[in-house]
Amino acid sequence: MAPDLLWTLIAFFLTILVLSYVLGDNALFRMVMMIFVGISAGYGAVLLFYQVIMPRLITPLVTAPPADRMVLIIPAVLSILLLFKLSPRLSVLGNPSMALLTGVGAAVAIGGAVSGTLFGQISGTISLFDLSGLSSAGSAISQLFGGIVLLTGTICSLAYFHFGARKKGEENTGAQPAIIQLLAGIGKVFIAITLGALFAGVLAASLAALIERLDFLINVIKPMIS
Amino acid sequence: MSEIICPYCGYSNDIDALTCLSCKKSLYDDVEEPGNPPQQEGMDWLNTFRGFDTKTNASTLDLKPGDGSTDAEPEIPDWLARIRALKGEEAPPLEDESLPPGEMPSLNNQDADLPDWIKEIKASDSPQPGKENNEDFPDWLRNLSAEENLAPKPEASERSGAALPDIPDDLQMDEPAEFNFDAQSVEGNPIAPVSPPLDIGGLPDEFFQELTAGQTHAAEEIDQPDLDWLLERAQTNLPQEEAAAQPLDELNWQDQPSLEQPEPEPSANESEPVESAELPAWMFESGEPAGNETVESTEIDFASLEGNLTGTGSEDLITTPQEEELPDWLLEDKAAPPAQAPEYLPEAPSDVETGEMPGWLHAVRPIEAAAPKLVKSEEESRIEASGPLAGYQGVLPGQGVVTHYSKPPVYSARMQVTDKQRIYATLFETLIADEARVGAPAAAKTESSQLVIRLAVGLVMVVALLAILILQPGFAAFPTLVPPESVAFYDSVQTLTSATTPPRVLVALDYDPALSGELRTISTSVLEDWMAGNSGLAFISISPAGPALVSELVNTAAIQIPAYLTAERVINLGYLPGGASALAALANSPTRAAPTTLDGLPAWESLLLQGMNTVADFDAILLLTDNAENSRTWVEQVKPAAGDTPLLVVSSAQVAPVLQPYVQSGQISGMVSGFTGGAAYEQLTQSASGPVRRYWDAYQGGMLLIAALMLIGAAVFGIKNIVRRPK
Amino acid sequence: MRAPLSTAIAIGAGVLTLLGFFIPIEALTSMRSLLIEWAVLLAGVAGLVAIVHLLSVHWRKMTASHNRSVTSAFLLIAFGVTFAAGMVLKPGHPTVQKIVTHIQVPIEASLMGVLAISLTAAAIRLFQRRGGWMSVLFAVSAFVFLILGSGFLSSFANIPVLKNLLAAVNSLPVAGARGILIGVALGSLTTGLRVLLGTDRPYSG
Amino acid sequence: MITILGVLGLGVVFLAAGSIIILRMIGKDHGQPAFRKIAAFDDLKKSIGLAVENGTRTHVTLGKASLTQSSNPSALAGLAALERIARISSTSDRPPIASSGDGGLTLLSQDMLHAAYRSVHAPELYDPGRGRLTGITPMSYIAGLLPIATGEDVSSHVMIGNFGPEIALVAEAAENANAFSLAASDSLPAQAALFASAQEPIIGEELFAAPAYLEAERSHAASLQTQDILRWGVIVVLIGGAILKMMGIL
Repeated sequence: MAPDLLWTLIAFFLTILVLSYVLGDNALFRMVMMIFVGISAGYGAVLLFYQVIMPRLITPLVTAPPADRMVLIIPAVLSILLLFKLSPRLSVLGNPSMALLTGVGAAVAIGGAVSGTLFGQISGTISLFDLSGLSSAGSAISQLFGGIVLLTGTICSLAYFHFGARKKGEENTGAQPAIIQLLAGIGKVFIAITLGALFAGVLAASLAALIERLDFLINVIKPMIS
Repeated sequence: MSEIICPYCGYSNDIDALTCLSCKKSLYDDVEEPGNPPQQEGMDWLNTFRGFDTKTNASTLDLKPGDGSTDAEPEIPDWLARIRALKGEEAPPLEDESLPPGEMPSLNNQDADLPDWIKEIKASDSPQPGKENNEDFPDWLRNLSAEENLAPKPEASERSGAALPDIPDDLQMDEPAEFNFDAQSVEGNPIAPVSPPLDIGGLPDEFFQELTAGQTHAAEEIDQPDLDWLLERAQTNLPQEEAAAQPLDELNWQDQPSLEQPEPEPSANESEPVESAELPAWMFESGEPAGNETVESTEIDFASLEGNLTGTGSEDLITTPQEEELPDWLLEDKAAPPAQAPEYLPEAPSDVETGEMPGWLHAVRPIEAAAPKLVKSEEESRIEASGPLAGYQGVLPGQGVVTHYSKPPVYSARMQVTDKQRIYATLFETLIADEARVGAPAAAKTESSQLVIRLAVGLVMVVALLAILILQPGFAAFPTLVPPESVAFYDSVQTLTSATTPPRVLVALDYDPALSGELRTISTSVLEDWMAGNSGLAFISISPAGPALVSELVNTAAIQIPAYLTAERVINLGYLPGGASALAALANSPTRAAPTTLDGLPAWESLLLQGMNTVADFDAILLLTDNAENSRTWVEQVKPAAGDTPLLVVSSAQVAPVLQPYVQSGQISGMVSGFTGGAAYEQLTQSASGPVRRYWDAYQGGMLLIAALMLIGAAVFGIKNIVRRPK
Repeated sequence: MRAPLSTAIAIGAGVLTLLGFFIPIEALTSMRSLLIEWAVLLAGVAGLVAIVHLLSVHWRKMTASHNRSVTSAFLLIAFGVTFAAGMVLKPGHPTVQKIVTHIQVPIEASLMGVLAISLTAAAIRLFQRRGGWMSVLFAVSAFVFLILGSGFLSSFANIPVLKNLLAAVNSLPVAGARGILIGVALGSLTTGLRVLLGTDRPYSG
Repeated sequence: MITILGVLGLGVVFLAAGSIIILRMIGKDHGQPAFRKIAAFDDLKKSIGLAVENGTRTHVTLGKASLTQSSNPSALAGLAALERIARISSTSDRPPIASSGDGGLTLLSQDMLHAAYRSVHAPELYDPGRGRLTGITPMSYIAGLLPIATGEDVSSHVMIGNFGPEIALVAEAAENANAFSLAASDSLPAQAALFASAQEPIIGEELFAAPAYLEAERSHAASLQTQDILRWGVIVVLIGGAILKMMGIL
C-alpha cells in the first residue's frame, strides 16, 4: 500500500471516529482524543526543543562570545530552577523563574491593553467624527449619524459593565443609579447584537470546517466506489 | 476518578483503600481534621450554607439501602462523618432518660391544627393529658427551645391545620432558597439531590463507643414498655414528611398520638427525651419481641436524632429510616461486641444522682456544646490497659474502624396496619411522593430532550451537507455584492503583483489546524495570485502546528501555478513562540526574533531575504488568522513598525466582527473573511474553479439550514415559555 | 510577606518591561527585549515541564490499581512515537509534518465540525435554557447575521436601499465589540497592575 | 525620545496603580464596597458549597493563554478565583482540580493550589496532579478537558480564561453530565459561543470581577472600583474627543 494512501486512510478513519461524537460520547472517540492529545504534546515538545530551547539557550551558550554567554547564564539558571517544579517538595525553587515569567507577562499585558486596545479603540471611535474631506453634506450627515450611533453603543456597552452599586448602611443593595441603569439597558442591546453577530461568525467558521471534512470523506470514498 | 485524600500526607488513594498507600496510615481516623481551619476562614456565605445543611440539607439524609454498599463507603464526605459522630455521642443518654409527665404531650397542643383524618385516628386512642411544662427546663434549654421555635412554629401550626394535599408544600417550607433542589435540578446542575454514600470508616471512634454503650444500656436497663414509647417517640422525632413517606408496612405510627405532631419541631424533638417514666397506656402497644424492640428503639433513636440534626427537606420525604432501610453501618455498629463497650464508655452514670446533669439533658444540649466536651472527657478518662502505654490516661483508642465492621443482623419490622390506615397512608404517600419527585422528571426530561435535539440536528445537518456536496445542485448564486475591504484587498494584491520587481511578502500563518479547512480554502486563491506574480513568500507561524500547515498550503496553491519555483521563492521561518511578546520582538527585529528556517538554516542570509532587517522592508504583510487577540497584536504592535507596508488579512469568519474596527480605522489595508469574503475575492478574480466556489452551495445551504433550525427552536421553546408563564 | 524574593523579581522585571514599553530609551527598550526573550525561553521550558507532568498524570492513571484508564496508554504511546520521530527526524521532516497534516489536522477540523452541530443545538435550546430579552436580541441578531453571512441577500445587491441597510447593519456589532474590548482592556490593566503591585502572587506556591 | 502616547500610557498606568493602592487602604477602614448583583457568581457560590456538601468536585479551567501573551490577565483572574475556590472547598473529600492549555499556567495553577492549602493550614491536601495541562494546542486542550467534564465526579465547572469558541464543546459536555458551568472569556468569539451553550455565561469585563465577587482579597475589590473610575474617564475622553474631532481641533 502506498504511504500516501495509508496516511489518507488514517485521516479518513480519524475523521469518521471524531464525527461519531455527533451520535454521543463513545469509547472510540475518547481513544482518538487521547491519541490527539499525545501527538500534539509530542509535536509541541519537539518544536519547543528545536525552536525555543536550542536556538535561544543551548546554541548561544555554545557558540556565542563570552560576554553574551555571561548574560545567558541567568536564563539558563532560571530554566534549571524551573525543572524543580517537577518535584512537589522542591517546586518552591522554581518560584523565581515563574515570578519573572509572570512579571514580564503582566507588563506585556498592560502595555498591550493601554497602548494597543485602549488608545487604539478610543482613537478609532473618535476618528468616526472626522468630517473633514467629505465631499457632500449628505455624506457628512450620514457619517455623523453613523458615528453617533457607534459612540452611543460604545459608551452604553461600557456603562453596562459598571460594577459599583448603592450601599444602604452596611448592606449591599445591588441597586445602581437610574442613569447607569438606563445606559446599561441600551448597552445590553448593543452587546446582544455583537454577540449574535459573533455567534453567526463562529457558526460560519465551524460549518466551513464541517463541509471541508465531509468533502474530504466523499473524495476518499468516491475513487473506491468508482 | 474516585479517590480518598489521606489526612496525613494528602496522597490520593483508591476509593476502597482503608489505609494510605503512601504513608500507610488509616484513612479514617479523624479525617475531618484538615477540613477544620477553612470553617473558621470567614467565608460567611459558605458557613451559613453549612449551617443550613445540618438543619435542612435533605440530600445528606438519603439513607437508601444501596448507599450503604461497601464500595461506596469511603466516599462519605467529612461533614457527614462529623454529623454522625455527634449523633453517636448523643445516642447513649437516650436509653436511660426519663420524662416527667408534663413534657411528652407538648405535641398534643397541636391537636386543633391536625388534619381531620389524623384526629379520627387519634380519637380511637387514649388522649394524653398534661401540657408542656417549660419551668422544668433549665434556662439555657428554654432559650434553646424558644430559639428553635421562632420562625417555623406559627406557619407550621397554620399549615398543619390545612387540608391533606397541602402537606407536601409545608414539607418544603423550611428549605432555604439556596437549597431549592428541584429548581436547580431542572437546570441540570449538581444541586440535584445526591445521597452521599455511607462510610463507617469516616466515623470517629467515639461514635462506635457510644453505639456499643447504647446497646449495652438498651439490653440491660430498658424494659419492654419503655421500648415501645421509645419507638413511638423515635417516630415522632422524624420530621413529618419522613414519617408520612414511610412505606405501608411501617405506617402503624398513624394510630399513635405522638404522630399528631404534623410539623417537625426542633424544640419538641429536643425536649422529647424528657419523658415520663409513667407512660400512658397507648404507648405500651407493641407486637414486637423484646429483643427486636431493644435494638429497634436504639435504631430509631438514631434515626430520630438524624431527623433532629438534619431537619426537614424535600429529600426526607423519600428517606424514612425504617428497619429494612436502615443503612448497613448503623446495623453493623449495633452488632459490635458489647465487651468493648465499657472501655469506651463516657462518664455517664447509669443512675442519675440528684444535682448531676441527667442523661436526657446530655441529649438535649446543643450539639456544639456537647460534642467537644464529651469527646474530651472520654479521651481523658480512658486508661490504656495493655501495651507500652499501659496505665497512661487519655491514650487514643488503638482499634481501627475495621474491627467494628461485621455483618449486621437482620431485624423484622412488621407493623399492623388497618385498612383505614392503609388507605390514608397510600393517599398521603402518593401525595408526598409526587411532591418529592417534582424536580427529577423535569431534569431528566430536559436532559433527554437535549440529547435528542443534538442527535437530530447532527443527522439533519450531516445528511443535508453530504447530499449537497455529492449532488452539487448549484442553487446558490455567487455573491455579487462585494464588501469594500475585499475590494481593497484585491486592489493591493493586483498593484503589488503587477509591479516590475516581484514583491516580497511576509506571510504570517496564525491559525490552528481546526480552522485550516476554512482558511486554506480561502487563502489558496490569494496565494495563487501572489505566486502568479512570482512573489517571494516568507512564512512565519504563530501557532505550533503552523510550520506543517505552511507546506500543505504552499503545495495546494502551487498546483495551479506550475511555473512557480517554491524551493527558491518560499522560505519557512518556522514557529515563533511567545505570542504577543514575540510579535513585539518581531516588529523590533525580525532577524533576531526568527533567525533560522524550520530546518535550522540561517534565514536572513538566503537569497530571498538578503538585505532585509525590518518588517518595513517587506512589500506587504499577509496575515492568515483565526485568532482575534493575535490579530489585534499584529495591528497594534507590528503594523506601526511596518510603516507604509500594507497589512492584508485573510481571516476566519469568527473574527471578522472583531477586526472590523481596524478595517474602518485603516489599520488593516484590506481583508477577506470567511467563505463569503473568499467568494467575493474569487468573484473579483473571475476565478471559475476556485475552491470556495466548489463549497458555496453546501455553505449557503448549511447557513440557511442553521438559521431555519434556530427559528424553529426559538418558536417552539419561546411558545413553551409563554404557555408556562401563567403557572 | 510571602515569597519576598520572587515578589521582588516579578515586580522588578515587570516594571522594567513596562517602562521599556512606554519610554523608548535605548537602555530600557533593550532591557525590555532581553526580559521578553528570557520570558519566552522560560515559557518554553515551562511548557516542557508541564508536558512531563501531563505524562506523569496519565502514567498514574494507567498504572492505578483501581479505575485504571486504558485510554491514557494511547496518549503515552502517541506521545512517545511523535516525540521520538520529531527528535530524530526534526520538525521539518515530511514524515513528521505528515503526522500533523494527516492526524492532527483531521482530528481538529472534525472537532470544529462537531462544534457546528453543538452550537446549532445550543442555539435551538437557547430559550429553553434562558429567557429574557437579551437572549431574544441575541437570537435575532444571530439569525440576521447568519442570513447575511450566507451571501443569500447579496443576490439582491442591486436594490440600493438594501445595500445601505446591509452596510448599516454590518457596522452595528462594532459598537458593542468596542465597548467590550475597552472594558476587557481596563480589566487587563488592573489585573496586571495587581501583579506588579505584589498584591497578586500566583507564583508563591 | 519620549512620545506623547508613551507619556499618556504611563499616566494611565500610574493613575490606575495609585487608585488601586488608595482604594485598598480606604477599604480597610470602610469595609467591602457595594457591587451590583451578578447572578452567575451567586450561583457559583451555591454550586461550590453544594459540591463540598455532596462530596463532588469543582473544576476550574484557566484557558490557553500563554503568560507571554497579552491575553494572560484573563488567566491571572482565573488563578485568583482558583485560589479562592480551593480555599472554600478544601473541606471537600474531592478537592478542586485546575486545568489549563499552557505550560506556564499549569505550573502557576499548581502553585496557587499549594498556596491556598497552606493558607488554610492543610498543606497535606496539595496534590500536584490536580493542576494539570490537558493539551498544548487550543483544540487538544479542549480534547483533554472533555474527559474531566464527563468523568471525575465534577459537579461544577468554572471556566475563566482565554478560550476559543471550541470551549462550547466542554460547556455542552458539562451540561450533559448535569454539572453547573460558569464560563467567562476575554475572547469575543468564545463569549458568543458560551452565551448560547453555557449555563452561566459571564460577559466581557465581568470576567475580572470573579475574584472580588468570590470575596477574595481587598485589592480585588479595589481594582474593580478602579475599573469603574477608568471607565468613566474613558467615556468622558470619548465624548470630548468626538466633539473636538468634529470641530476639527483634534
